[in-house]
Order: sequence, then C-alpha cells, then structure tokens
Amino acid sequence: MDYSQFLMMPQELGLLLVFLLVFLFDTFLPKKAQSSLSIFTCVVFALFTIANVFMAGNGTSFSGMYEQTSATYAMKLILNAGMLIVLIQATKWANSEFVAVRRGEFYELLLATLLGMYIMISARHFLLFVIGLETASLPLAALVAFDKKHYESHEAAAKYMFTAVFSSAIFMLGLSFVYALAGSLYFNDIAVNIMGGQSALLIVALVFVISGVGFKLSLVPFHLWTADVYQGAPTAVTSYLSVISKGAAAFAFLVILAQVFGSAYSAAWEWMLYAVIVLTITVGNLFAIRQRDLKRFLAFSSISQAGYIMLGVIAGSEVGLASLMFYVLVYVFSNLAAFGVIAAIENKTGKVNMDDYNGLFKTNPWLAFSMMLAMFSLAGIPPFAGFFSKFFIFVGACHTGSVAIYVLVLIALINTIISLYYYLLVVKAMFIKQDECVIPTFKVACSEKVALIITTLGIILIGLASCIYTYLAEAASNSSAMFMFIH
Amino acid sequence: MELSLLMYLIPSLVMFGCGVYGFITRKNMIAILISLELMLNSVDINFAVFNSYLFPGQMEGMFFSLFAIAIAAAETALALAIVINVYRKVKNVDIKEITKMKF
Amino acid sequence: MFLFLGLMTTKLSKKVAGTLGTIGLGACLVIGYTAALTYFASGSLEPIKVLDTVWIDFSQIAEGFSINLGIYLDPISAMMLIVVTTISFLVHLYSNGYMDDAHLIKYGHEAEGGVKHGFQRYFAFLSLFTFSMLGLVLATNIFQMYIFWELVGVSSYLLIGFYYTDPAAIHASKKAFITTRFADLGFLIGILILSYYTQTFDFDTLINGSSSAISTMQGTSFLGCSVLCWAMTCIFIGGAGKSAMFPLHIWLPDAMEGPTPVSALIHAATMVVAGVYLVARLFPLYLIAEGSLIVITVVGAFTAFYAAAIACAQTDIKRILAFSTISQIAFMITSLGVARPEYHEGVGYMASMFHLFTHAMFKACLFLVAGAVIYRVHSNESGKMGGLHKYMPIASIACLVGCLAISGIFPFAGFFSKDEILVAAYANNTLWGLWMSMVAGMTAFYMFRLYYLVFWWDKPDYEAHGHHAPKEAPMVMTLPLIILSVATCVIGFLPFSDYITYNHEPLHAGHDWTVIISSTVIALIGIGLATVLYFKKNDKPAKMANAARGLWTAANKRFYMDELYMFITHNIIFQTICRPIAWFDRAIIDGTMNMFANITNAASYAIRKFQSGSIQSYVWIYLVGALAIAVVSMLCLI
Amino acid sequence: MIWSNILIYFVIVPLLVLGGLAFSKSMKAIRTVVVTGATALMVLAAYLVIEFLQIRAAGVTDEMVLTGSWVWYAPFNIHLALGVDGISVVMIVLSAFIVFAGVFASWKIDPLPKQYFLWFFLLSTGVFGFFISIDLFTMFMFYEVALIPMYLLIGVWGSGNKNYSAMKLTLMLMGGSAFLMLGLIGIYFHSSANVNELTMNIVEIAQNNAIPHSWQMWLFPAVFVGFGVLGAMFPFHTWSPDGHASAPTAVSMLHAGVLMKLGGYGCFRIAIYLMPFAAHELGWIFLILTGVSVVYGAFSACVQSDLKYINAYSSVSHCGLVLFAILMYNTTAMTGAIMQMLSHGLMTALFFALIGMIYGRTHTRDIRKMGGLMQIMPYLGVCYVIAGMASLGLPGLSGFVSEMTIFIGSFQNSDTFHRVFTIVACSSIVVTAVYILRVVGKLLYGKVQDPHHLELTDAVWHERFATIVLIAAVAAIGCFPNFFESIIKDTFTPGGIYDGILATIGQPLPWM
Amino acid sequence: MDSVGNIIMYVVIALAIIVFSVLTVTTSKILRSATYLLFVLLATAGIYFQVGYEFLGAVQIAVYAGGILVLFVFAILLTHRPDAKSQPLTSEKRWLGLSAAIAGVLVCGYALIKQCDVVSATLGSSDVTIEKIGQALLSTDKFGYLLPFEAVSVLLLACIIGGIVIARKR
Repeated sequence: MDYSQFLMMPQELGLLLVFLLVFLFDTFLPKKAQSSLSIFTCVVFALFTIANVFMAGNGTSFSGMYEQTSATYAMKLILNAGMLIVLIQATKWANSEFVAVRRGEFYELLLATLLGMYIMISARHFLLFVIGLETASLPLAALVAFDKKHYESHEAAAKYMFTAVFSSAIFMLGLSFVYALAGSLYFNDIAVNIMGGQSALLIVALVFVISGVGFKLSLVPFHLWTADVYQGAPTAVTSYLSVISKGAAAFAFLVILAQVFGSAYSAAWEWMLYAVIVLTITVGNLFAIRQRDLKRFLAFSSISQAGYIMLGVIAGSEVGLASLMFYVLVYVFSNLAAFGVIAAIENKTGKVNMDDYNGLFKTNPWLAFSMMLAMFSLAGIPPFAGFFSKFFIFVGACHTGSVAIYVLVLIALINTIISLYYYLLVVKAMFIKQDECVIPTFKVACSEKVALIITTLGIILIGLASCIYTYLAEAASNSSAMFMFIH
Repeated sequence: MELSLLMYLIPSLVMFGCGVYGFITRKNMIAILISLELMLNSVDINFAVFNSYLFPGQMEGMFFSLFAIAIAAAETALALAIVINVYRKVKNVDIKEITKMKF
Repeated sequence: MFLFLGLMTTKLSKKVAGTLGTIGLGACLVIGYTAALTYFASGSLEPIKVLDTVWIDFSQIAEGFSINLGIYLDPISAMMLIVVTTISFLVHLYSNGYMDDAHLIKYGHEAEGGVKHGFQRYFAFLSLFTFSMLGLVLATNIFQMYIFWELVGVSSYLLIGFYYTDPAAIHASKKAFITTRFADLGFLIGILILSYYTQTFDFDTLINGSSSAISTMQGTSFLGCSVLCWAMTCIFIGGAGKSAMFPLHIWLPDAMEGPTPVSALIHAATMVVAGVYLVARLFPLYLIAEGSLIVITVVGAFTAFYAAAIACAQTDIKRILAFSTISQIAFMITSLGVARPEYHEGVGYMASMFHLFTHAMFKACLFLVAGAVIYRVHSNESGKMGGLHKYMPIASIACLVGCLAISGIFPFAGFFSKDEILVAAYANNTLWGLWMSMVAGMTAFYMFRLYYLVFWWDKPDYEAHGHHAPKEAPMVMTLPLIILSVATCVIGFLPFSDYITYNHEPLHAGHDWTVIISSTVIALIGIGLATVLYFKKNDKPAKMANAARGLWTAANKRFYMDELYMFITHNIIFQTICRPIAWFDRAIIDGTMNMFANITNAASYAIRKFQSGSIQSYVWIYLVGALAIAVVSMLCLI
Repeated sequence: MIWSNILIYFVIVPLLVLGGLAFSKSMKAIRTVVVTGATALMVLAAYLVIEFLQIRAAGVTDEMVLTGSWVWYAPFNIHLALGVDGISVVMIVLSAFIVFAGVFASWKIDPLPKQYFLWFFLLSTGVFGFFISIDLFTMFMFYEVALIPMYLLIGVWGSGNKNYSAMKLTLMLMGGSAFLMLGLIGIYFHSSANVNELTMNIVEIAQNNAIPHSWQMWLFPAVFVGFGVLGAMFPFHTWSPDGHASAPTAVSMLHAGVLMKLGGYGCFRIAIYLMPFAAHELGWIFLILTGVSVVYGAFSACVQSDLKYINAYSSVSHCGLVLFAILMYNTTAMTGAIMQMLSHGLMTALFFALIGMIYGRTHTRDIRKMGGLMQIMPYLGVCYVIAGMASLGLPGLSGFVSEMTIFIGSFQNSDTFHRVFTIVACSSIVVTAVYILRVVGKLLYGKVQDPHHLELTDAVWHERFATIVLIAAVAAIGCFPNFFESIIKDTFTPGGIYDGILATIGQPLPWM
Repeated sequence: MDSVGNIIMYVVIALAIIVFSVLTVTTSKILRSATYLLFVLLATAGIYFQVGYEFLGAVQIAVYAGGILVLFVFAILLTHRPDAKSQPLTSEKRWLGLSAAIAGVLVCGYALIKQCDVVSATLGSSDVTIEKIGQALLSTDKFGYLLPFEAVSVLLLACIIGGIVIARKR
C-alpha cells in the first residue's frame, strides 16, 4: 500500500481541497459571512485554477487505474476555465432571495460533479470510470431541481434522474459484457484482451457503453432528456450541464474509444458512429429550428454541437484530440456567453423566450452584442473562435482520409447552414425586429458583466491567438500513446 | 447435470427485461424506480457470475457489483427524494405529471 | 493632322453651345479638307497610316495581334472624310436655326429652365456622332471600325431619342439601337472568325499580308461554305444592319422621329452608308469570298426595289425620304455586289463610292429641305402641306435640285453616279441591270411625287389652324440648303474614277451611252408619271390607290415588316422566352431553394413527436435505438 | 517583419476604422473616420499599383510579389501568407474604389450609422483580406468574414422583404462555402506528395501539383460550386435578385461590385489553378452552366419591373460571363474575365448607387410607376444612361473592353463546342441592349408618371461625388484598357504556376 | 457435476427471480410490487451465495433488502393516496414495453449465446475470503480498489448533500 500515489493526482486533490474549504465555510461560518460565500468560492477556485498551471505531470498511478497525461491535464484546465466562468456567472443567481439559503450546497454540488468529471477523464479502470460518471451526474440531478419555485425544475430533475439511472443501468450491462470478454476492467487489459476480436457480444457491449457516455454527451438517440432538462433547470445549471459536463463526456468518449475499443476497431463501428453523428447533428438542428424558448433552443443546438464534437472523436488521432479539446474550449466560451446573456436577462425579467428578445439591441446593446458574438461563434463564423474550432475539427476528421468521412463532413457542413439559420433567428430577433422590446434597459450585475467580458474576449481572441491551439496540439501529440491501438 | 453460466444468465436477463418493461409501462414513478432496481440488480448478477465462472482467479466482477450496489443505493435515495419533491409540488406521483415540457 | 483625334475627343467631352460646336466643326472641316486634298494631291493612292497606337494588346495570342487606334488614309477614307465633315458642318450650321428655343418648347420635353440644357445636349450628341463617324471612316483596323461603329450607333440612339418625352421617339430610338445591335452581333462574329484565322485586325495585313491565312479560311469548310464566306457574310450582316438593308431596315423609317437635321446627317448622309463603306473597305476579301458578294447583290437589289415600292405609298415626307435612302443605299450595296475586276475593271466599286458621295450631298439637301418645311409647317404629313413653293421658294428650288439629282437627270450629281452603277450592274448580269433601271425609274416617280405633294398639289388653309403662314426659314438654315444644292449640281463632274478604285489604280472605262440614255429616259418617264398624277390636286391618285387597294395598303404599311418584327420580339421573344425564363427562375429555381427550406421545416415538424415529453418513450427510443445500432453493426460484421 | 509588408495595411486600415468608429459619438465624427479610412485605402491601392508596376518593371517575374509569410497555426501549416499578382492588384484597386464610392453613397444612412459603417468596414476587411491572401485558410476566413455582415446590413438597413432576402442570401452563400470548406480541406490533404509537408499556400500547392486526379474530380466541383454560388452561377444565383433588391444602396454596391468578384476570383485562383486536370475534364459542364447564366440572366432581366431586380439579373448575366471566360482556359479570355470583373464591379456599383439615389427620392423601384425622370433629375438620368451604356458595352466605357477581350479570347478555342458557346454568349450583348434600353426608356424618358415626382431634386454633392468617382473609373478602363490588361496579363507569364491549366488549351474535351 | 441440492437450490432461485420479477412489474398494487422486489433481491443474494460470494450476498441483503427497500416502502407510504385510481394499462404502452424488453433480451441473449466460451463455462473454484476482500479494497496495487473506494465516498457525500438540498422545504 502506497498512499503517496494520491500525490500523482494533484488536480483532483486540489479540487477536493476547494470542495472541503467551501463545505467548511458553508457549515461553520456565521450567517452573516455566508453572503460572501460566492466570492469566496470564485476566488478559491480561481486560485486553484491558477495553481493548476503548476500541477502538470504525466504518468499513471494506482497500477494503471489512473492516468494523467498532458491531454487530460489540458482538458481539466479547459474545464476549470469553464467552471470559473460558470461560478462567476452564477453569483448573482446564487445570491438571489430564493437560492441564497442553499447557496453553499449549490457550490458544493458543482465542485463535486467537477471532481467526478476529473475522475472520469483520468480513469483508466471502468469501476473508477463509473464512479466518476455517477459523481458527475447524480448530484447534477439535485442541482437541476434547485429552482424550487418552478415546477419545471422538478420535472426536469425527475426526467434527468430517471433517464440517467436507466442509462447507467444500460451502461453497466454493457460493462458486464465487456468484463465477460476481457476479464478485467483496466482499460489496457481490455484493449489487449479483445485485440482484433470481432464478436456480437463485443458489439453489443460497445453500443451499450457508447450509449452510456453518449447519454451524457446527448448523442441521438440518447439525447431526448437534454431539451427538457436544459429548459427546466436553473440557467446556471443549464450552462454548466451544456458545456462542462458535455466537454468532459466528449473527452471520456474519445478515451474509451481509443484506449479500450481501439484495438478491436472495425468498419462496422465506423458506420455506426457515422450514423450516430449524422443523426445527432441533423436531429439537433431540425429540432432547434422551431424552438422559441432560448434555453430549449440552446439545448438542441448543443445536441448538434455534440455531433460536431464527435467528429473529433472519430478522427482517432492526435489531430482529432487536439481539435476536440479546442472545440470544447471554444464551445465553453461561446455557449457560456449565450447563457450569460440569457441568465442576466432571466434574473432581471424572467424572460427566456426568443420573442421577448425582439429589439433587444435598442434597449441593451451590449447584451445583444455579446449574444450575437456567441451565436456567430456557435455558427462558426469567422473571425470568431467558432470558425476556427469548426474548421479544425473538420480537418481533424478528414485526417483519416477516407471518402466516407468526406461525405460525413459534407453532411456536417450542410448542417451548419441549418444551424446558421437558427442562430441567425436570434440575431434577427435582437437586431432586425423593430418591435418595442419588452425587456427594459437595465444594468447588468457586476459579476455577470465580468463573466460576459471574459467570454466575449474569449470568443474573439481564442481563434486569433494561435498559441492556444498550438498548446493543445502539443499536449495531444504528447499523449499520442492513447492512440497506440488505432495506429 | 452441470449448472452452466447460461443458467445464471437467463434469470438475470429476464430480470433485466422485466426492468425495462416495467420502466416503460408503469405509471407510478416509484414503480418505475423499482423497475430500475431490477435492471441494476441484473447487472450485478452478471458481474458476479461472469467473475466466478469465467475469471475465478480474481475479484474484479465482484468488486464491481459491490460498488454498484453502493451506487445504486445512492441513486435510489436521490431519485426517491426527487419523486417526493415532485409529489410535494403536484400531490401525485403519476409519471404523466412530468410530461409538461415537450417538443 | 495628328491632332485630329485629340481635337475630336475634346469636343466629345464638352457641353458645347451651338456656335461653339459649329465653330469646332468648322475647324474639323478645314482640317478634314486639308487632309483629304493633301492626300489626293499627293498623287499616290497608296494608303497612309498616320497614327496607329496599340489600344489592347493580344500579343499572347499571336505576335502583333492587337487592337489599335489610329488614322488611316486612303482614297475612300479621304472621300468619306470630306463627306462627313461637310455634311456635319452644314448640319451644325443648320441646327443652330432649327433647334431654336421655340422649337424645343414646342416639343415640350424640357421642364422650364431646362431648354438651354437640351440645346447643349443636342450639340454634344451631334459632336459625339461626328467624332465617332470620323473614327469609323479613319479606322486602321476592323476592330477600330467596330468600336466606332458601336459609338455611332449609340449617338444615333441618343439623337433619335432626343425628344425623350415622346413615346414614339423613345420607341424608335430603342428599335434603331437594338436592330443595329443585332446586326453588330453578326459583325462581331465575323470579326471573331476572321481574326481567329488571320490573327490580325489590321486592314493592310488583312488585305495584303495574310494570304496564307485567307486561303486556309477558304479551304476550311463549315456547313457547305468556306469559313471566309461565312465570316464575310457575317460582317456584311453588320453592314446591312447599319445601312438598313432588308430585313434589318425597319429601324430607319422610325428613326425619322429624331430631329430632322439629325436625320439628314446620320440617317441619310453618313452613318447609314457605313455598311457600304465597310464592304468597300474589305472589298478585296469579298472578292475572294464570292459567295458573300452574291448575297450582297441579292440583298441590295431586293432592298432597292422593296424600299422604292414602299416609298411610293408613304405620306410622311420624312418617311418617304427614309425609304428613298434605303433604296439608294441598296443601290450602292448592289453596285459593290456586282463589281468584279473583270467587268470594266471593277467599276461597281467606284460607282458605289461615287454614289455614296453624291447621295450624301443631295439626300442631305433633301432632308434639310424637309426640315425647313417641317420647321414652318409643324408637321411631317404631306397631306398638311402643298403649294409651298410660293411661301418657301429657296426650299422649293433646293428640293427640285435634289429630286432631279436622285432621279439621275443630267447634269446633277446623281446622274453620274447612278449611271456608273447601272453600267456595273449590266456588266455583271443584264438581269441586274434591268432590275436596277426599273428601281431607278420608281425613284424618279416617288421623289417627284414628294416634291409635288409638298410644293404644289393644293394649298391648304394654313391660317385656319391658328398657325402663321409658312415663310422661308432663317438664314442659317437656308445657307446650307444653297450650298448643298450647288454642290449637287457640280460634284457630278468630279473625276472619281481617277482616284477611287479598289486597287488604287485609276479606272479607264468610258461612259456607256446606251445605259446613259436608257436610264435618263426611264427617269423622265417616272417624273412624267408623277407630274401627271400629283402636280395639281386631283383624284387620280386616290382612284389608283383604290384600284389596287391591297397593294397600296401593304406598301403603306411597309409590307407589314414592322408588325412582323413586333410579333417576333414581343410575342415570341418576350412572351415565350423572357417571361417563361423569368417565371422559371422564380418558380422553379428559386422554388427549389425555398423547397429545401420548406422540407427542412416540415421535417422539423414531423419529427417533433419523438420529443413527446414522456421519459418512458425517451428510454424506449434510447434502448431501441441502441439495439438497432447494435443489430445493424452485427449484420455488417456478418 | 509583418508591418513592413504593404499588403497587411489593407486589412489594418479597415480594422482601424472599426476601432475609430467604436469611439465616434457624433455623425460628423463617424463621417470623418470613414472618409479617412476609405481615402487611406484608395491611397494605399494607388501606392500598391505603383509599387507593383515598379517591381514588374524591375524584371521580377514571380507569380506573386510583395509576398510575406508568417506562421499562424503551425500544426496545420497555416500561415498568414500574403502576396499579390496583377489580378489581385486590380481587384484591390476595384475594392478600394467601391468602398470609397460606397461611403459617399451611404452618406445619410439611417438609422444607426455607426453600426452600419462598422459592418460595412468589417465586410471590406474581409474583401481586402481575401485578395491579399495566398493561404487557403486565411483566404477562406476572410471570405466568410466578408459574407456574414451582409446579413445584418440587409436585415437592418434593407428594404422590402428584407428578412427573407437576407436569410436566403446568407444561407445560400454559406451553403456554397460549406462545399468550399470541404474542397479546401480536401486540397489541403493532398497539397503535397509528402504527408509531412502539407501546405495551405496556394503557390506551393500549385507548384507541387500533387492532388491526385481522382480527387481533383471531386474537389474541383466542390470548390467551383462553392465560389460559383457567390459568383451567381446558374442555378445558384437566386439569392442575387432578392438580396440585391432588399439591400441598402452601398451594400448592393459592395456586394455586386466586390463580393461577387470574390466568387470569380476564387474559381480562378483556387478551383482552376490548383486542379488543372479536373478543370479540363469537368470545365465543360460549368461552361454550359455559365453560358446558360449569361443568356438566362439577360433574358430574365428583360421582363423585370423592379430596377434592382433588373440589375441583379444583369449581374447574373455579367458575372456568368466572368466564369464563362475563366473556363475558356486561355490567357486572353482570362484576362478578359478579370477585366470584366473590374468593369462589372464598377458599373454595377454605379448602377446600384444610382438606383439607391432614385429610390431614395421616389420611394419606389417599380419602373412602371416612374417615368420622365430625366426631366426631374437630369444628373442622375445622365449617369444612369452612362451606366447603362457601360453595361451594354459601349466602346470607351469598361464593359466593351472586357467583353471584347473575352470574346476574342474565347474564340481562340478552336472546337465547335467552345465556339458555339462563345457565340451564344456574344448574343447576350443584344439582349443586354434590349433590357437596358427598356429600362432607360421607361424610367428616364417619356412623360412623368407621378406628379409628385416633379417636386424631387437632383443629386447632392456627396451623391455626385460617388458617381463621378465610379464613372471616371469606368471611363478610364474603357479608354485605356491596355494599362489594366498589361497588369493582369503579367500573371500568366509562361513557366509559372499557371502552366498546368494553360497546357490544356487546345486539348480535346473529354467526350470528344 | 453439481450436487442435486445445488440444482434444486438453483431452480428455486431462478424460478423465484423470474416469477417475482414479472410480478413486480405487472402487479397493479405498488406496495405489492415493492414486496415482490424484496423477494427478487433476496433471490439475487441467493445467487451470490451459490457462486461463492458470501460477502457480496450479505451486502446485497443488508444494503438492498435492508436499506433501499425500506426507503421504497417509506416513499410509497408517503405518496400513497388510497383514493387514487390507477388507470388500466393501455395496450400501446404495453406493446412498447414488451417490444423493448423482448428486443433487448433477444439481442443480449443472442450475443451471449454466440460467445461459446461464455455459455459453456463452468463454475471455477474461487476462494474469496473476507480478508482478501479487505486487502484488495485498500490496496493500491493492481486489482486494488483504494481509489474507487475513496472516490465512491465523494459520490456518497455529494449524494447526501444533494438529497438534503432536494428534501429541504426551501
């Protein structure tokens, strides 16, 4: 027994420390001091994020159960960045009258789920992975139900919970089959044991495993919970769900595909994944067209974005990995900008309908501007970051060079037109519709403003500053061992 | 007569099927949760019997079952809390109550 | 001499007031005369390239292949130089009187205060035209000719449509431009074919230097004819359009909607003969492509007759003159068509140019007379005129001179030139000779019909309509008439055959007395007939018209050619091509694009049921979806 | 150093204008900023021409001059690679002109002038960036930068059915760019025979000439259609009538004048020169389409009653001619194509400017409701006639020069197929005359249809200024074409990257 | 060759699982459903005992039967309303449920049967003592589960907090 191995996972320990600090603050400090909990959390988390820079390290611990590579490290950094923005954004909401009593729990749960995601990303053993996955999803149900005023919040939580448990049951069933085939739950062992094997059981196992992770990533046909939950959950939680949770799941997905099932790779799977990607992008887009509720709208948009993220997964290469991480990073900023605006307006007026945004530019030009940038970035319009991430993810996908993947990319590209259509609908509502705006001019809270500035700057700069992608590409190529079974 | 692995898998699979059936058909949310328990339970059986039949030398499957039980407990607790929460809001645990958001 | 183009260019950009324009043109006149006379006096008839600058370079296609701009002097261009500058100068002069304020206001096309502007505009256009026409005649290469060809077309358009508030004028200008544009398409294609084989546009090279390319063209056959033949015919189509040959003549009569001096300048003397000039310019090539010469002859001969026949039945004096112009140009064209080196050393070529020259003088004269009359009577209709010889004696005499000239009565200019044409026609084929003689007789008839109807016939009651009694036009208008009349009397004696020949060698042919006498007799018969019918008011013409009602109406309606064109353009092209295309564009192409959007929307609506809100259906889809994927993958594997 | 390259300033100046606009408060300040910016661009463009001529005069025969390359995204070998040849130089000059005139044409834009000019200059950033780049990625990026502001410019400041038009335009153009992006990615992955030396630099790609023929056959249509949509190629042109009809004046100018040229330029620079094999094999299909475009657009224009629709269809026809000439694959026709881009850009801009000014006064664009405007606003009338004359190919104005160069060049292809299509394209000059004269006749001549129009005024100084600039440019090209043509033609010096495509001249078509 | 007792045991357990599973999801009374679930859970523990995982079986009984089921019963009693009529099951819904369940079982069963080594395997001799379990649970070596053990504690803590948040009135 060598407990020093825990020191190999400094990021998790750090996060646990943050969690504990917040927990203690919440539990033991007097009522009066409670109101500063938000700031405290933000600051501590920001410090932790900065400290993360010094926590880079490579290597496995717990005999291969846990692995830290430069890619996982980078991914955790991205999640941290997103988390920080979410925390800042949520400050206003967390301090609002109805939520303030449960402020501490809110932060604790958020941090706990983030820890789950860390575990998920770094886990190289399915048991640990399942625990990470559940840690990342179960407390979220509680967060979804946070808005006790609104019935939708409860409905969303129930839906989330039931489907999540169902999904995890299916996932674990798949795992049991994997176990039957490989006799171990260590990723490396499985990969070695199933190498080159092609059996019906393996396919069923793979599909079930994919469905479990795909559920988190909301791939079609495992996506149906997404819209309802996003719509019902408090906006802060929705934004968290849509970016952080999704980003971690995407990375985990890539890890599982490459490191576990990469050794038994076959054309049959390829088609399966292609079908899922095409469906995800298309269905997400088709549903998004009709939505008027902005949160629901962004839910469907995020489904189709998940499809694009998957393009980086199927690339199965360092380029794909780098593109995926970059895509997630950009997506974090873009989507959080959008949610930031929505949250700001919702906190003030309670309006989330697209029709309420008509003429927003006249009353709140800066909010409209941020929203527009977010929409453009999500649609992949240069010079905003979304363009770069989309381009790179396509390049990453095409890296494999088969004709089929070009067709897939073409379908994805055609879908970008549909997505552009509905993103432009929002822009249209804000800028072009000349109606009298129902949202009055108001002053955005300081915390929200900070978050919006960060995200807007991110949208503009992440693409233009090539160093970020270069860094991720380097991290990816340092982690090329991930793909040893594919190449 | 030898009790082969299949003999144990059949009840497990049936249990799983029942769980699925129950999930889809039951109207009471708690009944749905009960169905979910069936599914989770069947997975545990799978792990255990795979372990003992196929890989008797180690305990991976058994441990997975062990942890799965713990996780299932947590899930159930949380799910029940949510159900009760819904009940408090609408005085009902009918699954129809949570179909407001759609399309 | 080198300043020529530059001078013209400055004229183009100025909004010249009338006098300034006239003075400028006077300067041109002087320069033009100096140039031409110097050239003729030099004794050598070899062409001179005064200026030749590269405008667009195509040296990547072939060495020396370029579009140049320059000045090219040879006998015919020098002659044209004289014609253009003379007529243009006189018309400028005349316009100073014609386009006075009262006239402009009568046409009411300017809002108050805009009158002066219209006057300037008129002179600007006129100068633009003169510039373009000079550029055309002095072109060093076929492409330069095309360039200025287009420019004269545009100036013609602008001038015809000068009264732009008048729908008829607008319509006429459009018609003129589009018809000639259509013809120019032929010209362009001809140029393209020609230039592809010869890799040059230059006249000199085309005619002398590229015999091998030309023989290649002759050797290459396309749809039964040699490529050269096609090319030359296409080029002739261009010329036919400008020169209003049948069936592209329809624009010219309508073009009379423009101010009368413009008609005199453009639509009688200069621009319309550009087609003749073009054929003459490329005559050596036409000689090689004999097929196209036959086309030219047939078209020319038919048009001559056709236009003459229509002219007999028109009542609008300008229309009569217009058809007469068509007919006379057809004479020139025919003359070129029948010219062959073996017959009298190609006298037809000389005759054509000669006729061009004389026709310019007397037709301009006739138009200016018509202008003077219209200026005073305020109408184009011959029915509203009559007996004007008392009121406008000078105009009357000028008109008589013009009519005699066009009829071919000695010693007026037309006699000499028409005579040569007939000689050429007889020399080629007696049939052509007889045909052309007949047309010459008709010419005499309708011209005198016009003369009598305007100046004799009956005297309507001018005061009755509240107008003043007509009187002689002002001096600026009569002076050109006198000059032109005098010119008409004397220019016939110019020794054309010494200078203007297709091979730059003086001609040695004498006069053919049989032709001279016969043509004079025919002309006299025509005049006599006209005198009998129209000298005094009587009902014989009406009776005759009634006797051949169908023919009369057909001729009066110009044999329904305009209706045919209207039918083709409006009903066929607009209704069956443009509208369907426009509809197709909106409904099918655009519809398809919209359909994509609609399909997307419909699909979006159709699949919304999957999102039913019930988690039980969610998990059903979840599980069945997963199983389906698994099954399909398994099937793939097996 | 990147700042020592003059080309980069074509992007920086508009960006500075954006910055300046952000801090401008009053209308006066806005105008000062935009006029300064537009003038600076003009000056830069003039300087560029001089510089370019000097370089060429010094005997430099490189395909691209003033090149510079700075690594941007190393993992994909993406550079910020700049460079111009004669074609880009004239396109830059064109853009500078249109932007300059556009600023004056939108002098009194209302509402939100600041935002309007922000988007306007963002668009021009894209345009200039596209023309100065020789890196596929940056080209594509700038291309899209130029596209998207259109949506808001039309949507907010447009007229008529603007929502629909703006959406349609944006979606169709982005649809095109979807194909384009695929094509570019395909090109990138086959840009070099060596997998480790993949490049985005078009000069290098052309030199490597490593794209397998089988791939070219797929990538060429993708790229060509992608750019063809923007070049209003039949049957992907339908955004153009609606879009132009709804766009505000200066946006129509910029869009028809410059943006549509991006399409032609892209087809030319990327589709054809990077994939000569497929260009030759498949060119005839597109030749048919563009040939159809030419006559089709012209015929459609004949029966329209909205001024902008007429002009939009006319643009379809003229831009069709651009692509048509490019597909002729010979130096003269291609030179003509570039000239046609230049000429069409200027004269369409002029047209749209005038239509905008007329619309601004009469508040209708229906020619049936107008008439006799020549009496009321002679200045605009005369300008309109000049624009019309340029459009129908009057010698001395730009249209003639370019069309003739195209026709002469096209006719050098000696097979019947090309000949027939050349003649078909030639015939468009007649149809063009028909619709131009029709609209001139109805709009400017004749009786005044609406008595209210009698009270309208003629152009004011900024409008006059905008039109004079454009007319001067149109006339300059028309009178001194050889100056421009020689700049363009330098590009096709033998031995350069264009040999691949030029070698296909005269080879029989695939099915012959 | 298994002993007869074992086989009888097996038959009883298997039958109990199948019958009570079906009853659990078909009975219309929710409390009965919970009761049948208890039997299923106990039978499952029986399987664990049969394959030699006594500890697992004990945990199963303690946690599932003893803990979770009590929760269920509490919840049922909390939410039970005697007056609530349960609507009859629609045939559409039943068909949906049956199709999904049967399809799932068939696909999994087919995949398992195809895998011959899985089907034909016999029970190996495993010696799972509490000591070994304890060692493994706190080991950091291969097949040591210290990290999951710690991680699951975080999960449980988070779930507790979550449960509190949800259950609190405000």
